[in-house]
Amino acid sequence: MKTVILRRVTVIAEALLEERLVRDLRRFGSRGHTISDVRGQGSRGVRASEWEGRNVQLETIVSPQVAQALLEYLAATYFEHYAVIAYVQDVEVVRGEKYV
Amino acid sequence: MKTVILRRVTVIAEALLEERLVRDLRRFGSRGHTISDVRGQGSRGVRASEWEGRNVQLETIVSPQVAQALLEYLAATYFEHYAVIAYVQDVEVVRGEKYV
Amino acid sequence: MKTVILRRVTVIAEALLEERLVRDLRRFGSRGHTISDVRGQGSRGVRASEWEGRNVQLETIVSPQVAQALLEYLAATYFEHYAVIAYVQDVEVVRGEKYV
Amino acid sequence: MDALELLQLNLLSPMVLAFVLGVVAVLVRSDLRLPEELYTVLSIYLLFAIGLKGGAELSVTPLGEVILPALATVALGILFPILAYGVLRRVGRMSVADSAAVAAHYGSVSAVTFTAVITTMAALRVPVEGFMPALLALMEAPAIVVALTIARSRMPGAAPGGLGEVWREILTGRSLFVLIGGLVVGLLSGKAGLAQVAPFFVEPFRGALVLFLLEMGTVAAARIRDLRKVGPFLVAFGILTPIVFGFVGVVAGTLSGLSLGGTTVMAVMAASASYIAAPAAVRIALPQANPAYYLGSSLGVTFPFNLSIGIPLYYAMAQAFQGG
Amino acid sequence: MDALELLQLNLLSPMVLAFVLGVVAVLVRSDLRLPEELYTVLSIYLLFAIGLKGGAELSVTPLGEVILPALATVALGILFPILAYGVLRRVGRMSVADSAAVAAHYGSVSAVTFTAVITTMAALRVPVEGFMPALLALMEAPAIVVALTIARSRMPGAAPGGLGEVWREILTGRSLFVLIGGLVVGLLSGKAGLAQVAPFFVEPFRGALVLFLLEMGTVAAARIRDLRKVGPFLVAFGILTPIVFGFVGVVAGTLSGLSLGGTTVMAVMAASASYIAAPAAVRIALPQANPAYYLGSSLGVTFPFNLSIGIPLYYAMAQAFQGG
Amino acid sequence: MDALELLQLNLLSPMVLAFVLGVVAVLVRSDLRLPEELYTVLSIYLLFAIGLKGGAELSVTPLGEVILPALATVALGILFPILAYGVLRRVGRMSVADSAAVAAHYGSVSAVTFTAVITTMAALRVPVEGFMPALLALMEAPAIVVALTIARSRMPGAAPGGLGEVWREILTGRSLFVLIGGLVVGLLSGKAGLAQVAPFFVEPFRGALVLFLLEMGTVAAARIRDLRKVGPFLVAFGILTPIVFGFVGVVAGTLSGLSLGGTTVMAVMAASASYIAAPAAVRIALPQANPAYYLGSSLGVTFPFNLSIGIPLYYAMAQAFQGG
Ligand SMILES: Nc1ncnc2c1ncn2[C@@H]1O[C@H](COP(=O)(O)O)[C@@H](O)[C@H]1O
Ligand SMILES: Nc1ncnc2c1ncn2[C@@H]1O[C@H](COP(=O)(O)O)[C@@H](O)[C@H]1O
Ligand SMILES: Nc1ncnc2c1ncn2[C@@H]1O[C@H](COP(=O)(O)O)[C@@H](O)[C@H]1O
Ligand code: NA
Ligand code: NA
Ligand code: NA
Repeated sequence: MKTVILRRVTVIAEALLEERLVRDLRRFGSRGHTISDVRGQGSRGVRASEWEGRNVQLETIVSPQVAQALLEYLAATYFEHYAVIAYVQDVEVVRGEKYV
Repeated sequence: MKTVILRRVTVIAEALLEERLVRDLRRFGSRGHTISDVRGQGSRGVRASEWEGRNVQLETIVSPQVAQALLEYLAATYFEHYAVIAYVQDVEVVRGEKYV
Repeated sequence: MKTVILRRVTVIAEALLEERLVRDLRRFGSRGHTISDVRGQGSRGVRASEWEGRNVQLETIVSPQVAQALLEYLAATYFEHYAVIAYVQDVEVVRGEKYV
Repeated sequence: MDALELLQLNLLSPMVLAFVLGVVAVLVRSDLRLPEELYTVLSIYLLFAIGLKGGAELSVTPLGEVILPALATVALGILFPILAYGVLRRVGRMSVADSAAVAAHYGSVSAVTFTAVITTMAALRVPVEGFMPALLALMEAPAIVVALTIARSRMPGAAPGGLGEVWREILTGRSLFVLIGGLVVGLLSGKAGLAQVAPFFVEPFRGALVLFLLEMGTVAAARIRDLRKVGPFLVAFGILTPIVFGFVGVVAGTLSGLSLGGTTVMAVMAASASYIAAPAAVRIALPQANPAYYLGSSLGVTFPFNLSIGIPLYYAMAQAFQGG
Repeated sequence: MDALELLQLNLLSPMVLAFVLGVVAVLVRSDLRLPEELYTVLSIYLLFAIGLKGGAELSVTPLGEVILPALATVALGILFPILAYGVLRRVGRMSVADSAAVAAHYGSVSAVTFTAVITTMAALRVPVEGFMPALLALMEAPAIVVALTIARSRMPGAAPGGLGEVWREILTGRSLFVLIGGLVVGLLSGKAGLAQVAPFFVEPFRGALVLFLLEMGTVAAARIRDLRKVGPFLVAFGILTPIVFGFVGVVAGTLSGLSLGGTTVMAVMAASASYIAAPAAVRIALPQANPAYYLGSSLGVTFPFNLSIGIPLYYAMAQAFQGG
Repeated sequence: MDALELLQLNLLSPMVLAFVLGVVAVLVRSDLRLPEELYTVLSIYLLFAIGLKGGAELSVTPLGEVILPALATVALGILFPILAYGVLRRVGRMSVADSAAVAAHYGSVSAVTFTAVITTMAALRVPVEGFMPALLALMEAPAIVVALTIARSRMPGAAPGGLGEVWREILTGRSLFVLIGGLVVGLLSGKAGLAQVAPFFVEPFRGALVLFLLEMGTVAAARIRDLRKVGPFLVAFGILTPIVFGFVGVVAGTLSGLSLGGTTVMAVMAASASYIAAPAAVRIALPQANPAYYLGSSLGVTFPFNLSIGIPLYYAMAQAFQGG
């Protein structure tokens, strides 16, 4: 089975930002994403959405270029004021053409 | 601590397929799996389970051989008609013998 | 964008242990974590929390040293009697300093 | 009360208005997201409550009264998918898989539409045979099996699994299981048993239905964007079929001896399209079929039509037919 | 009944006790975790029920009766954030962003506190104008917009998005949408419609509120540790502001012709601080503001104060003022 | 009504039938999955409601009436785990950890079984002392602590943490916390407070219990496959222990002056095995013990036994004993 190596970008953010982040993902060329409801703690003790309980974890599989651009944008836009982290990993996918 | 490198196969699929996919996993030699309820968007705009809301994300840690066989089977069986994606990553586990 | 390579430790455990595991994570130097509710099957057929349904999946991004120490501790403390698995992967993060 | 008054009354009922509110929530992109768990819980609650009441009623009904309506119900459940398949395939020129899939939905029945008509009849103080929930249970499965059998015979090899699996899937599916379960519990524990749980399962019922329809509105609205994919033929099909099937239901109900209320409910069952049992079975057994078609038409067109205009219409039909 | 008796009665009501129980659960680190879904469902239920009743009442109210109180409500919603901003900025020496953020919360209104006072008035058999929920809806948005406008004019370029987005955010936000939706449904379906769903939306209402306040207690308790960050100024602000605003509410209510009950409710609306609509809007439009300040003061100080002491206090004020 | 009629009545009650329906759902692999959130919410609702009623009742009960039954309850809670441990270890030849774990469960009490007998007594119109929920709260903890102390003394070093942590775990555990919380709220707000929330916490109670038992059925059924692992000894133990303990409960209830209803409830408490507080505490404090044993026997054998046959049996015992 021929697999292709792509990048999986994971974003963990306060739930309030979900809709906005999805728009960002699309705009930067992501062709799909998967979201799960999570909870977490980080450096920011308190935030508006905390008492509504949840963070969201967005994952999108994209090309390295898209991953790079996305990460830069997220860092510049959200990292200062919002509870957001993001990281990247390599993944091997089947039928890589549907992601790029 | 001695760790072993194994493969983590992630399958994201419409919730309707959960039971079937679990059976498949077992049949191909997976010794365990973890499922979370997620939601997502991809190339297929609409599907039967969409209005019931959820996808499921199945993860199983298996040997490279099992991962390979599983991926081929999933691609051949589900990719055409169902909303399913699958990918693989390396993971380092402790006490690798319990997974193979 | 400068990224740093760190370690993502994933722990999947019966829900009963959540609070204890979070304390462990902190004690070993994790600066944050993300938890999701999952369900699963493994080698242990039955456990006390099973009928309450859920496992939890904890993820924490830490330095390689912390990851190593954490893994050893978890294996020694929980693997025998509790339904717990743990594994590690590399991740590339932006602004790596907040995790160590 | 004449037909127009009835229509107005129905359109301004809390049920219909809550549904509209749910639709509006999606259209204005409100963040009103009712948790899925509520949807699950309410649908189990409503079906179990319906079953419970039906079962308690059945426990005091002579079997003879039920037999004719039951036969009529099964007959419609076999007839409707065949008719619908023919129209979809011939007139609509849809593929075998898509025709069978849509036919399965329109031959089967929508439990929520059923619940809505029961509530409407109660509000109008029109008595309804207590055993109607048993007929609801009878009507759910046959059409799906018939439609899938048609597909199977026309496209050999294409559909995975046997019909046995389809039957199993439908019978153990949540909606039919809870409904039949409620019927059995009601039958065995009788009216005395029902009385014990009435403050939970009977009295708050209508209000719970309103909350459920609020959520249904958000669900159905998500189907409205399918309408473009669905195309004008299926939209027309989604409005004309319930009218025709509803009329057949009026005739069948009357002939099998049902009262005005029972006949109206039978008509609504005939007119309604499944969107719980059928989609799940079809998606498994006929993955080639496009869900946009069967969900778009049943949930995006026929359900709102029946809820708002259909119910008063079938009632007026039944009045006219039984009066004449 | 004199003020002290009333206070005692209120402190020993199931509502307040359930809230305290929730706080205790967090303090002793009990694993009492009510699912978030319950929180969502109950808040939608309570708001929709409040709206429904208000709408049904509104359907039989002459418009003339509502106009003066409505104008008063909007006036307070514009005045309060300006006052609060001034105090926070001058006296409290807080940053522009934090001052505006807190001002938005205290100018707006807490639907749960509203619900609590409605329930208390009902328990005391004090009649309340049926249209008060409409005023609740009117008071939610203006203060948030005014406060954000102040921030925007003082720190140009710092706040992303336009005011249009803020309005959209507030109007389509869950709480206001459901409240207005309930009002419209109640208005259109009238008292007859309400009667149909009363066993679900009216009678169990107080009990559902008790369960909700149990959960609110756990939520508010999590804010108590913010109090250290919040500092003595904001704690004092969180107690004095509701007293002052509550008194203004008593005056405004009386002058606009409301009854004793209506005036008390108006005072509670004035005194209460938003913690659903405002935080969401502020977090989006003013991310520089520290949530510990606005949530710590509104949820950690003002909400418990109003629930326990405030409601009887404003009632006593209204009695004194209207009696004199 | 004689014992057989009573048994039949009980077996055909909506409660028992709903439980059976849940079991059937698992056996036929229906996709009837009630959300876990519902389980959590309903168990909190039921416990809080039980506590509320008990507390309101307690507020008008002379303390003297409660003391003897309370002492009897604590005595049983200490005696039972010691007895059970002896039998399991000697007769059953189980390991120290497993014996202590199972003993903890059978010495403690099942709140749902308690709820079921309260409901049954109400349906039979047999009056029950209002303070029984207080006894329920008293019986939950001691047995667990006694059993874990036995384990600790027999296997030094093997069990982590101190007994203090176990006490804390039990007292702050959801079930006991909500029950005691409800008692306190009921005690403080009294009968007037209860009346306010009765349409939510009292009247729909039985129906909510039925829904809960539907879910319990699916949970218990999942334990049925444990029965093979559990073996014939534990199955026998799971049936004989409740009969013996139930009889001891009848004696203790009668001697401490309880009425027929109160004695039956006491017997059911004695006979029932915990499966909420005990498993959580045991899993943390005694991880060596095999959950298949303690959950399989308490949830897979004893709970269904008590629900179906036990309750009428203990009632018959109490009648015979008090009549003679
Ligand atoms: N080191 C970490 N590992 C995993 N998740 C983290 C980590 N730090 C932060 N998070 C997640 O990111 C969210 C925001 O983090 P922060 O902005 O640091 O408060 C937290 O609520 C966690 O869910
Ligand atoms: N590029 C992607 N990254 C992450 N998840 C995806 C991606 N594409 C699809 N998915 C997930 O896979 C599901 C099915 O995808 P599809 O078959 O493309 O509709 C979607 O609902 C998403 O949950
Ligand atoms: N091979 C595996 N792949 C993924 N998750 C696993 C695997 N084995 C076990 N798990 C998860 O770890 C939990 C405990 O496993 P166990 O201790 O083997 O019963 C299971 O309930 C699963 O959620
Ligand atoms: Na039909
Ligand atoms: Na205010
Ligand atoms: Na016991």
